[in-house]
Amino acid sequence: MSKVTYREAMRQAIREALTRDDRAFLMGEDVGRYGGCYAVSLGLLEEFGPERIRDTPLSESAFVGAGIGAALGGMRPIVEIMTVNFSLLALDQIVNNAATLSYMSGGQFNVPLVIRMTTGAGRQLAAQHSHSLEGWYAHVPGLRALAPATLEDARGMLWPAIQDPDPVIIFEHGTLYNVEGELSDDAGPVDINTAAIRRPGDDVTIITYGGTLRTGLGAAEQLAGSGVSAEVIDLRCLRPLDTATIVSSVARTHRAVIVDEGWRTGSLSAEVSARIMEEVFYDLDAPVARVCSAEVPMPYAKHLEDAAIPQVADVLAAVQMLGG
Amino acid sequence: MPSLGADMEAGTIAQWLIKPGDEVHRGGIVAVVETEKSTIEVEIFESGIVDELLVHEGESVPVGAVLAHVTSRTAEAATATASLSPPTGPFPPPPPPVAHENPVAVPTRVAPPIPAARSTVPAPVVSPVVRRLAERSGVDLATLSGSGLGGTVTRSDVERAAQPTGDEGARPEWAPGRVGPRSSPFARKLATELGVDLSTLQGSGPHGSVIERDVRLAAEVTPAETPPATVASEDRPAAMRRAIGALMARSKREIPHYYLSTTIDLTAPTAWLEQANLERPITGRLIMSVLLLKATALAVKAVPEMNGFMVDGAFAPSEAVHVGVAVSLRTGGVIAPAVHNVEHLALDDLMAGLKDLVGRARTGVLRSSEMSDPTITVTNLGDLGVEAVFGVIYPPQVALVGFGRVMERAWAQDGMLGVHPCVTATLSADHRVSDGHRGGRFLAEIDRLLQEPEKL
Amino acid sequence: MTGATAAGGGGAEPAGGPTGEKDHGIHLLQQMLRIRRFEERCAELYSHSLIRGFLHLDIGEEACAVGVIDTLSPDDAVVATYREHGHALARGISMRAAMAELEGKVEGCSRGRGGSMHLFDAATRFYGGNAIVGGGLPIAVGLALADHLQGRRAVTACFFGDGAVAEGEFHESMNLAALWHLPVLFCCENNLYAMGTALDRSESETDLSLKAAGYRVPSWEVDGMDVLAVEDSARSAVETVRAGGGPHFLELRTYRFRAHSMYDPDRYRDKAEIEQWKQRDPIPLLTERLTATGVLAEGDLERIEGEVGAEVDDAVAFAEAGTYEATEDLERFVTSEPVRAGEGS
Amino acid sequence: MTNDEARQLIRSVLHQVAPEVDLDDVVAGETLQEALDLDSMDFLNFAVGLHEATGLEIPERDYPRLSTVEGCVTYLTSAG
Repeated sequence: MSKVTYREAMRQAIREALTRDDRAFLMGEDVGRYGGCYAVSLGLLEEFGPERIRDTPLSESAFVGAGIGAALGGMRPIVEIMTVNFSLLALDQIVNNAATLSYMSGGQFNVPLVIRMTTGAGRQLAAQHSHSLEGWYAHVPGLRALAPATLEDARGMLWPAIQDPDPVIIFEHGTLYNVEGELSDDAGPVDINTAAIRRPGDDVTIITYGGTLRTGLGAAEQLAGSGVSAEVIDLRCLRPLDTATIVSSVARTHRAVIVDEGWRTGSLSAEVSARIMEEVFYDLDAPVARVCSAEVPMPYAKHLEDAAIPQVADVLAAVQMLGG
Repeated sequence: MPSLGADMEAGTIAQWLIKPGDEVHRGGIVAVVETEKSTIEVEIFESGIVDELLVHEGESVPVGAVLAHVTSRTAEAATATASLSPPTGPFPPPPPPVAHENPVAVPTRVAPPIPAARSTVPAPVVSPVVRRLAERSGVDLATLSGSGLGGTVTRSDVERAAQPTGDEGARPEWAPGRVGPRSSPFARKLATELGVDLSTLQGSGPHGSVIERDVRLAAEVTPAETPPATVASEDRPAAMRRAIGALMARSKREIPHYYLSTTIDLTAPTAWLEQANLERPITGRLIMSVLLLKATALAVKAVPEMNGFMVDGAFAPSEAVHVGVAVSLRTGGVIAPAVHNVEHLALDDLMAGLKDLVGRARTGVLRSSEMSDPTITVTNLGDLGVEAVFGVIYPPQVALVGFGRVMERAWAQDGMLGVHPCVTATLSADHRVSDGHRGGRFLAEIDRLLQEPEKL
Repeated sequence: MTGATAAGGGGAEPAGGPTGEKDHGIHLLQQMLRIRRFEERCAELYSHSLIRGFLHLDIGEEACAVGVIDTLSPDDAVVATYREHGHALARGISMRAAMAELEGKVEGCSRGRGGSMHLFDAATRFYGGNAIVGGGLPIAVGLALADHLQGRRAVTACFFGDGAVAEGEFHESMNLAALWHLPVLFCCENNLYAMGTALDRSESETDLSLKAAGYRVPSWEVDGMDVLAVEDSARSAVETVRAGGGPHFLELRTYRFRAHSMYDPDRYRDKAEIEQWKQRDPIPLLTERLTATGVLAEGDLERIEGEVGAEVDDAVAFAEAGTYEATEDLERFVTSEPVRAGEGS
Repeated sequence: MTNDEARQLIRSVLHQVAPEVDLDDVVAGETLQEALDLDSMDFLNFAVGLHEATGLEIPERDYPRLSTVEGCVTYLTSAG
C-alpha cells in the first residue's frame, strides 16, 4: 500500500496506458510542458516525449475531432479537456461524430477514444468552470460515461476505457484531485460496467456518483449515529447505467435518495428515479427523493456555492422526509 | 404529383408549362407546383408527347396523384401510358390514394382535413375496445352509425346507445368508488402478502400514507384468518386496541405462561445513578430504566432460554439481545419496539438509543426492524405507579420482564432495618421453553447485576 | 495566394493521366458519367418516394470528386460531406451498395443506417458522409495524425464546401494540421453558395485560398469544372503531401446545376447564372476535348452511356430487390460488436 | 421571567415532550407525572426542555420542585 492522491492515481493510469499500449497517446490543452491544468500529466512529457504527450491549441473541437480521427485510424487517443464547460466547444464532435460513427456506418467503423474532463463545483470557480453536465453525455447512445469517485477507480478505469472499442468519457470531479488515501501497489484495471455498493445498509439507499459519493457516505455515517442504516451506491458508470444494482438495493431498503450535483431538471437523477419507478415501484415505501444542485449558474462566493450544491445536511433532510 | 420532401403531403399546380400535343424530354420542366414550403419546378422523367393534363391550374392534389398522361415515343412503349405518377413501389408511400390504371380516380378536390380514402367503405369500423364495450353494454353495433373519422363507431356512440339502461358493466374496476387510504406501493404489496386490509389502517408515513411499518404492525396482530374489518374509517387507537387484543389473545391461547416475582433493593443503583448524573449535563443524564434494561440484557447470558423466538414449535435462542421496550402511547395502546444489541451498549449509548426510540415510537417513525425483531421485552409500567406488572408475552418471544414502581420500603439488611428504594421485578415466561427454576435464576441474576451498577 | 502555383488551368493536356494513356481520359469521363446518371436516377426515385430524407445532388460538380480521388492510392483516406455520392462512387463504393443505401436497404454501404448523407466504406477508407458542415475536417486531421504516428505514408483527402469556411472547425483544423505538419489534402469545393447564401454574403474575404495562407498552408486555385485541371493539381498536391510537405489546400471552383436539395425552390440564384455555368458542364467539356484530340472515337460515348445506363439500372434493381434490416437489429452497432470487419478495432 | 412567561414556557416545553397533553387539564397542586401520564423519560425530557430554553442546569435534586405547575413557575421565576 502507498499513500497517493487521486491525481497521482490518474497519472499512474495514464502511464500504464502509454506503457502497455503503443497506440495510446495523450493530447489536450497544456498537458505537456505545463503538466496539465490540474497537474495530472506532470512529468509525463519528459517520460514519453512530445509525440505522445501532445500539447494542443485552444481548439476543443479540432483536437477532440482529431482524437476521433486518430481513433478511426487505429490509435488509442486519450484526450483531456480542461473542464466539462469547455467540452461544450467540442460537443459537435462528441455527439455528432464520436457517438454516431459506428451506428451510421453500420458497424464498419468504431471510435476507441477516451476523453477525460474535469467536472463539478466546490472550488469557487463560478459559472463557467463548475457545472456537472455528466447527465448530458449520459443521455447520448454510443458513448460510455464513467465517473471515478475513488482512488481505485481513478487508477483503474482508464485502461479498460482505452481498450473499449467505443468512445468513453471519464469525468473527474475537481475536488477529488487532492484527495489522498491508501492505494494498493498492485492496483490496476477495474470493471467499468457496474455500480458499487460503497456502504451496505438496510433502511434507505443513497445513490451517488463522482463528487457526491463523499456526501452520501458522510450522510450515511451520521444516519448510522441515529440508528438509520443507509446503503450508499456509487454509480461509477453513468452510461450504461447499472440498473440492476440500483433496483435490487432499493427493493431491499424500500427507500431511495439520489444525490446528483447536476441540476434537478432533466438530470441523471431523474433518469435513476424513473428507472426505480419502472422496475421496483411496488417495493417503494416512500417517493424517491432527490438532492441536486440549485437551479442556478454556479455562484462564486463560497457560502452561495455551498448552498447551491448537495451537502450532507441536505441528504439527511431528504432521508428524514422519507420517514426512514 | 412528385414528392419533393418527406414532409410534403400535397401540392397545387400553380402553372402548367406544357399543353396537350407538346413534346417533352426527360429532365425538362413541365409545371410549377406550390407546396406548403415553397414553389418548385416539376421535372419530367420521361420523353414523349403530352396526351392530357389531368389536374387544372390552381388545383391541389396529394403526392402520388397522376398529373398528366404522356405517350412515350419509343416503339416498345408506344402502347403504354407513361404518367407523372410514381409506380407502385414495394415500399408503399403514405397516402396510397390512386389506383395506377384508373386515372379517373384522381381526386379533383382534396377533402379537408385528409383525403377521405375510406369514405366509401360500407361497414362501420369498430375498434376492439369499442366492440367489447358494445358487447358488455348489450348494444347492437349494426344499429349504430358512427360519428368518428370515416364513420368509425366510437366509444361515445356506444355509450350513448347504452344510456337508457344506465349500464354499470362498462365501469372499469379502477373507476371512482373504491378509494382506500393513501399508501406506499410497498405497503400495498406487503398488505396483500400478509393479508392485511389496508382500508383499516391509518398511515404514519409521509403525507399520512400507510407505509411498511403500519402494515407490519397490523400484520403482527392481525393473523391472516382474522376477518377484515368492515368499517373503513376506524380511528387509529381503536384499530390498535383491536390489534393488541388479537395479539394478546393469541399469546394467551398459544403460550403457557408462568409468572414469578421478586423485590430488588435499588439502594446501590440509586446512589450510583445520583452520582453519575451529578457528573453529567442535564442532556446526558441517565434514568433508572436504563440500568434495568441493561441488567436484563446481561442476565440473559446466564439464562439464555429467556431470549429468542419460538419458531415452528421449537425454541431458537438469539445470540444478540434486542430488548423490546414497551412504550405506552398517550393516544392509547402500547407498542414494544426494540433497542438493538443492548448487551453491548454502554449506558450512555443505551440512554440515547432509548430516548430516540421512545420519542420516535410516540411520533410514529419506527423502522421495520425495530418492530419485527425484539428477542425479549421489558415493560416498565411501574414508572407510572403500580407496584408490579405481570405482562403477556409478545409472540414469538418467550419472556417478558416487568418492573414496577420504585418505592421506598422497609428493608432488612445485615440484621438492620432500613428504608431502601425497591422495585418489584416480575417475569412472564413460556413454559414450553423454561420452567420456574430457570426463571427464578434469571430474576436473581438481574438482582445481582443491579447491585454492581458500576459494572453495567 | 501563398505557395500556390496556377496548376492545371485550361491548358492541361487531355492525356494527362499517370500513364499518359488514352484510356485514362475515357476513364475520367466514364467516372463522371456514372455519377451524373446515378444522381439523375436518384432525383427520379426521390420524386417517387423511394428515396427519402434529404437528397443533395452533386450534378455539375463531378469533376472535383473524380479529379481528386483518382490521384489517391488505396491506402489513403477520404472524408466527405453530405453531398458525397460522387466521392463515394469515384472512391470505389459500388453503385449497388450506394443505391441500396439510398433506398434504406440492409445491403447498402451503411446498412440503411445512413442514407444519402452518410455513405461509409471501410474497405476503401471512405469515412463518410458527414452532414455537419465543417465537422469532417477535425476527423481528417486525426486520421492524418494516426498515419503520421504510425509511420504510414498515407494522405487524407478532406472534402468540404465553401460554407464550411465560415465554421470555426475549418480554422481550428487548418491550424492544427499546419501546426503538426500532417498529411491532409483539404479540398474546398467552392460552388459559391452555402445552401442559399452566396459566398459574398457570408464571407468578408471571398478569396478562400487566402484563408489557407493565413495558416501557412500552400493553396491552389483550380478550375473545378475541368477534371483534367483538377486531377493535375491534385496529383501534384498529393505527391507533396505524401512526401511530408504538410497539409495542402485546393480551392476547386465549381457550381451545382441543381438546387441544394430536392425541396429547394432555388430562389436565391439567377437562372441566367445557372445557364452560364452549364456552358462549362464538366462532362461536355471533357467529351469535346477528348473528341477533338481523337481520344474519343465515333460511338465511344454511346458505348459508355450504355454501360453506365446498364450499371444504373442494375443498381436500382439491386436496391429494389434488397431487404430492410430487421427492426430487431435496431440497436445493433450503437456500440461495437465483439467481432467486426474494418479497421480501427 | 414573569409568571406568565414561565407558564408559557412550561406549556410549550410540555407540548414538545407530549404533544397530546394539555396543561389546562392539570388541576392546581396535582403532579404533572400523574396528571399527564409522564414517565421518567418524559420528565427528563421536560427538564431538558426547560434547560434548553433557560440555560438552567436543573440538578436532579431539584426535580421534586418541578413536579407541579406551580412548583415549576416558582422555580423558573426565582431562578431569574
